[in-house]
Amino acid sequence: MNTSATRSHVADHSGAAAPVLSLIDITKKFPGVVALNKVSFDVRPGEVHALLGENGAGKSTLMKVLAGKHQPNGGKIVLEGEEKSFENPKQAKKSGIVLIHQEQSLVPEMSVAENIYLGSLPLKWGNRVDWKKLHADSTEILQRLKCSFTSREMVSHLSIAKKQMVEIARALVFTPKVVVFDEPTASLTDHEKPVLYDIIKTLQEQGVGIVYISHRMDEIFHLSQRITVLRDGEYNGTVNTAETNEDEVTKLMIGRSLELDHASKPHDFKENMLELRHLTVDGVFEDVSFNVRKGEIVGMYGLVGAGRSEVAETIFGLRRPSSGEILLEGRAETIGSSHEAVEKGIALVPEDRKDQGLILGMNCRDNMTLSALGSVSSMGFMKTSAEKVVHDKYQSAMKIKTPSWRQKVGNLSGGNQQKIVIGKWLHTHPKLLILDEPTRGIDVGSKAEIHALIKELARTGYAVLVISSEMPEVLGVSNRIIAMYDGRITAEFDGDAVSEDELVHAITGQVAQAPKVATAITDDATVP
Amino acid sequence: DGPYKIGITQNNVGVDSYQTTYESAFEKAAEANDNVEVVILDAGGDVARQIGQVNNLIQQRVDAIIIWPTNGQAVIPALRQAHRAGIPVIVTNSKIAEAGMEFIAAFSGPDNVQQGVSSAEMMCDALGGEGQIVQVAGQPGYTTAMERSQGFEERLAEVCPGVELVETQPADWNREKAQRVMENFLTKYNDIDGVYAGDDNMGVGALNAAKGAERAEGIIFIGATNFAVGYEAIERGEYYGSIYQSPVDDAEAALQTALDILAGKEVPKMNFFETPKITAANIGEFEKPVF
Amino acid sequence: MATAEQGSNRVMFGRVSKSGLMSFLSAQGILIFFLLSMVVFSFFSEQFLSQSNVMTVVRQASIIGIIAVGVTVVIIGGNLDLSVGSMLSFATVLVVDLHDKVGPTTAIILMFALTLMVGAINGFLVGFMRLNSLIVTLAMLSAIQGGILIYSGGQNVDIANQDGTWFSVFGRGYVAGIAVPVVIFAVLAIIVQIVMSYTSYGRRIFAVGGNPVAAVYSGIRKNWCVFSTYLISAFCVACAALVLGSRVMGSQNNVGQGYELLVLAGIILGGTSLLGGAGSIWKTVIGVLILGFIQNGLLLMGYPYYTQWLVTWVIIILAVWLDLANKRKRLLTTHS
Amino acid sequence: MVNNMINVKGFLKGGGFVQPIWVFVIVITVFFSFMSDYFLSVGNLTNILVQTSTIGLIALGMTYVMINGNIDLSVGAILGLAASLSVGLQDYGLAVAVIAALASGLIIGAINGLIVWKTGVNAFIVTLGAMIGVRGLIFVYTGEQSFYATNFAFSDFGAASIGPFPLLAIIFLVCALIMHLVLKKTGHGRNTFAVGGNAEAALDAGIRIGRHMTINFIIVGFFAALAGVLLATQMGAATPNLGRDYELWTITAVVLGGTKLTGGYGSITGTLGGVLAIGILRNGMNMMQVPAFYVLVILGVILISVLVIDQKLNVHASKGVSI
Ligand SMILES: Nc1ncnc2c1ncn2[C@@H]1O[C@H](COP(=O)(O)OP(=O)(O)OP(=O)(O)O)[C@@H](O)[C@H]1O
Ligand SMILES: Nc1ncnc2c1ncn2[C@@H]1O[C@H](COP(=O)(O)OP(=O)(O)OP(=O)(O)O)[C@@H](O)[C@H]1O
Ligand SMILES: O[C@@H]1[C@@H](O)[C@H](O)OC[C@H]1O
Ligand SMILES: [Mg+2]
Ligand SMILES: [Mg+2]
Repeated sequence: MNTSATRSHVADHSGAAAPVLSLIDITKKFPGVVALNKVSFDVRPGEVHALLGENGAGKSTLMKVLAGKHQPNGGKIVLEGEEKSFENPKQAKKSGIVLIHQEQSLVPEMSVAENIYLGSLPLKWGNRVDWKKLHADSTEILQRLKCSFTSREMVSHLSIAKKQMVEIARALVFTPKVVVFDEPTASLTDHEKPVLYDIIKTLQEQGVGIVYISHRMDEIFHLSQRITVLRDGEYNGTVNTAETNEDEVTKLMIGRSLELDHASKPHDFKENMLELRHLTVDGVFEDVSFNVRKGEIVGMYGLVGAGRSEVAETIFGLRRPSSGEILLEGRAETIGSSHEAVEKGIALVPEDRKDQGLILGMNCRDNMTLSALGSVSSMGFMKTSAEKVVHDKYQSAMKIKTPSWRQKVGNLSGGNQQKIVIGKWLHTHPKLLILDEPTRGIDVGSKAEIHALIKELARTGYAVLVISSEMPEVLGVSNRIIAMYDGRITAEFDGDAVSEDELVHAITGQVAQAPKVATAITDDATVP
Repeated sequence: DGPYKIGITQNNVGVDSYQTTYESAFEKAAEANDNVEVVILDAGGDVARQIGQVNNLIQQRVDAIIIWPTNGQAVIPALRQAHRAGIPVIVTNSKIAEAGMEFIAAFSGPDNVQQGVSSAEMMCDALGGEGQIVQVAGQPGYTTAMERSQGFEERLAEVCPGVELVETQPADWNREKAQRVMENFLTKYNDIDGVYAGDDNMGVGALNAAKGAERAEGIIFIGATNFAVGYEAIERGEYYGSIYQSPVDDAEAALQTALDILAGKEVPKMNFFETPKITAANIGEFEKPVF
Repeated sequence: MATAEQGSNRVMFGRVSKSGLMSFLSAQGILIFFLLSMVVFSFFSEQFLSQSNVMTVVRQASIIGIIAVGVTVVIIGGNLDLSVGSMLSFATVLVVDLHDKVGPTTAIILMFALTLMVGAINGFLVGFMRLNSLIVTLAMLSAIQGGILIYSGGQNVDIANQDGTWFSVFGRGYVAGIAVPVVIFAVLAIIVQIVMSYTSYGRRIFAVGGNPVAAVYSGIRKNWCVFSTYLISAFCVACAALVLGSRVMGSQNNVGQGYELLVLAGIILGGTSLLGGAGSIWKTVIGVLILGFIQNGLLLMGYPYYTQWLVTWVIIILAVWLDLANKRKRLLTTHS
Repeated sequence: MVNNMINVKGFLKGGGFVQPIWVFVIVITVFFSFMSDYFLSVGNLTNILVQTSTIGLIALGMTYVMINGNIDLSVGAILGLAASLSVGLQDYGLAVAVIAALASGLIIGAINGLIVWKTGVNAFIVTLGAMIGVRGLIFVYTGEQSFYATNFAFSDFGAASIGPFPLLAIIFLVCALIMHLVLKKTGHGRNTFAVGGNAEAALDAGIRIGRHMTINFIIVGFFAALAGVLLATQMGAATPNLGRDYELWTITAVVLGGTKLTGGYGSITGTLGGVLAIGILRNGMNMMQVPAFYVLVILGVILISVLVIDQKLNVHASKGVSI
């Protein structure tokens, strides 16, 4: 590791102000894991300091230590020259540190305003909530964030992206000293991102120090002044953004360059695996028709709320179609339950790993085999050794970072959790693999690996449907791209011939009625 | 000059056969009499609910209220209200505390203290004045249970100072609980000569336990409220004796007392019906109980 | 390396670690308590540890234990079953009443069939209708109790010829010197423990209790799983009714009243959380036995029966505390 | 603005729709008034209010605890203890007895809350233990005896009225209003939702969730004790078994009122509907002289039906996958 080379804080010669916050030699241990080993990190006022690292590198943990959620086993926190120790989140918050969580932490059955001011509701005469002030202040914040919803809306009614905006709105309640964004864009679409960037800019102008965690290089290079890389719980260097490039940063993160394999999309398509004909679920999506062939990767692109997940859930037997047909390998099928779907060779990597993908209290091995228990049992009895083989296979294939198969999945980092979900579904050896936001929260290295994996699977004959809100991802892996807007398919494109502009138009409903560069949706689509 | 509307709130129908048989006997007796219309309620063993029921009956302005108290003390204020509303109250089966007597028109039922006394006398006879016994009591806090225990314990000390009551445990009128209690007694005491049970349902439970431990031979079992199972056990010679108490008599007496009061007859405050001793010696004189 | 410590810093992730029996025991605060209370009681009462007393306690605990085995499965699956008390009354009254009418074999078959049917209703309402199990089984508690009373007309039921029927074997018989109720309890506990830990069925139940949504997204037929846990619970209740009916050779309509709470107390004492997705049968067995021994120990010491409740309270609090302190300590030691 | 929570419409509505339980209450009221002449009499209606006030008072506190994501099974036992103390200690003066009784509820509530807070053990477990233990405590204190208030002033209080309105009913309704306002309008009330809706988020936001939970356990303990004292005034006596099963009926009422057992959602208005529903059903069936055995079955069936109806109504509200 080349720590010593970069440790001499590169940015010093820029003559910037003294840091508003310094973390010095922070160590944090969990059972079986040293999540952070003497990590140092600082932020200057008005600076965006990006924190990078592979999944499980310790980014979230470091920020949780800062925010008083975890107690470090060693090291110190210095805020504006003063050493601090935060025993709980409240103390950290009081000192001006705001953490926007990676995993959303909202109260569903409360209004947007109450969520924004959670823990600091304006009160008058003793304990009475000052509703007027609450809503006025919240409305102002929402306006700054250009949010379309009101402060009185119930959070449980909001889409995941809107929820993320609420989460972000919390940072604007006080004028904080340091704001930490932990993968704020993981569930935002390109639509909402500019608003977030504006907010960050405003905060910067106010002299707030900003820590920005993300796996998206474009964002990091767009926003940050400095980049610090963590690797396996250790500090691995800080660079000035202006003086580096993606490749260099990636090397710092994963120790090598990424080999990008743009060229190697599959191209050997066979007969139809899946075909939807005028599929409709009343009030959710309408008249959805498309097909996925064996050996083909079809991308589904759209804004959050467009109804893509719902289409996937319907194929997977979780919703009843109101009308229309689902054909598998040319036969019309009714898929009454997820169980039937699995039996018919369909796999769905769901978009919400915590709620839908994993049993957080169970260990890695048990999660991994859960969808294919038949393959690791005989006559109903589990073959534990076979299970371990399965676990180890996917752990090494996907480089899942876990101290042991016994580790509770809930204790893994977000990205590693996601890998478990993917592994679990690969192990069912499906004929049709549906991936809903497969790389949400996954680091660049792993992302490239997953993309390569998807292509490899298609090449071996899998039919793959990838739902994603990330344009580079859709463009990078898909043979064909289906654009969805407001519950309808608006266009279908050739994955290699479409432009970004065309895609953006299609998913915002601005497309001309007839799809422009579409491969015709034919009933027998064996044309390569 | 009827027809009279009489409301009854019972203790806990269905908890054992005695109470259930009482209810059907009461219904039958009321049906047989054209002059009465009855409102039959059941408190399910819950005092608070019974008080609510008394209030409801007052609300409906029934002519008389018969109550089988779930508790001899807690119901008194409710009875006081009935009394104030001018509705005569007849307490059946189980007595209420002294303080409530002024609010009721009459009590009708067995004399449970006397029953305890009779059982003590039988025990004394059976043991020949010498021995070590245990008691399986009825539901704690329930007047009938307390009176039987009280009658038994006091009389035993008088007539049989040589018999020692080593321990009492409640079994809530429940045969299975009685069986468990007795099993524990049997492991705890190597020497048990007699068992007094608050009713036969529990007595037979105790007998079961003793039979299971193969110690039934040497033990005298005495119960109260002769149930069919107790009657048969006396016939077989496994059970020494009990008290014959008919729920039918109990129910009919209660209704009759109420009717007498409504008819303006002079009725004594305490109306006890006969509850004789029953043992192998006189069992022929009694019919086997239907419950 | 973040994960390098596996060898030197041995920690328990799953059930048992390699560090041996001691750490295994220390993880089981409840077991310590069990042993401790045994010692205290035997100090105060000489009979306490006598063979006959221990046998009596275990025999008495088996009815609760048999039911608790089934309820534990329901709880692991993420639900509750409060109707077991009423169901026990129902099954016992049925089997006893039918015994003289149709003979023991048919009576037993009918009783199992009808009890399983009640379990199926519970399972249908909770599993397929997705109603809240606490309220459903509470409502069923009431409805079943009413059902029995209507069936029996509120009368006690009895078996006339107690000594002349092989039905007596379930409650009063012995196999190789061990009481049949205990044998049934043990066999059920072992079978169900094996099913829960070593079969794919058990794995599914844990998954469903741990995260029902994810279980469905994993292709598990959640509704069937939940449904089946209520069948298991009903089956256990039917077994318990066999023992109870045979032991008493008669039944009152409310014979099972309050059993649901004793069963829960036993399960909780054993340390199974009520949140679902975790728990084990053997913990339940220990919990039920502790409950039985406390009750018995106090009785032998001559305390009135209700002091047992007070002691149970204190023990539950202390036991969970100890268990927790233990876990915390294990966490702390790995930090330094 | 100020009064919109007191007007009838606001009372019936929870978040913009009429709460299903109130529809049910109205339906059964109409039904019973056709079936029995006495049902709609003022006397009977006030009777219903008085009779529901016991469970009703506890349910007010229980609503808070359940919105908090907890549960309290010890309320029936607390009620029994408070009732016994309020009668048993009257030799030391009525005030002492009542204060001691209420204090017992506060203390046990605090113990429950502190244990849940400090050990993190599931409230179901902690309070089930307390339920068993406190019942034991009652028996130890009373020696299995019932207590009886020699002073009829005590029971006269329970029977007193202000105009045509029974005092107990008024106390209950006033408490309901206060609890409604506190839940809707105060920081504590709102944080109760936050803690139950997402404890981790609440913690991160700096809400001291342990303290809130403990306060709510104390509140429910207090209300259980108050219900016990008032029940004792109704009876002029107390029995050691008083309040058995009340926890279950209370929880049922609260759930019928729409409060989620998982926490984060619920209302006092719904709870009021829930307790009334149960009270009206019991009373109406008494009036119709439904045999006791059948009452049990009918209650069970109705409970389940209400759950089913409630679910059907809610399914339409959400577009999500039904799991
Ligand atoms: N509560 C916990 N208990 C045990 N281990 C934990 C816990 N929280 C985090 N870890 C471990 O600490 C390490 C660092 O996790 P962290 O969440 O900080 O990673 P990250 O850099 O944020 O990754 P990602 O990009 O996937 O979010 C991981 O190995 C993770 O498994
Ligand atoms: N405007 C909205 N108001 C209320 N609920 C919404 C709204 N938009 C979406 N939802 C709900 O939020 C959830 C998330 O949206 P959904 O996942 O369907 O979008 P999607 O097209 O699948 O996008 P993605 O997969 O990127 O999240 C869905 O259950 C949807 O019904
Ligand atoms: O069996 C009991 C009977 O003896 C008593 O008279 O009333 C209550 C009954 O349960
Ligand atoms: Mg992270
Ligand atoms: Mg989606």
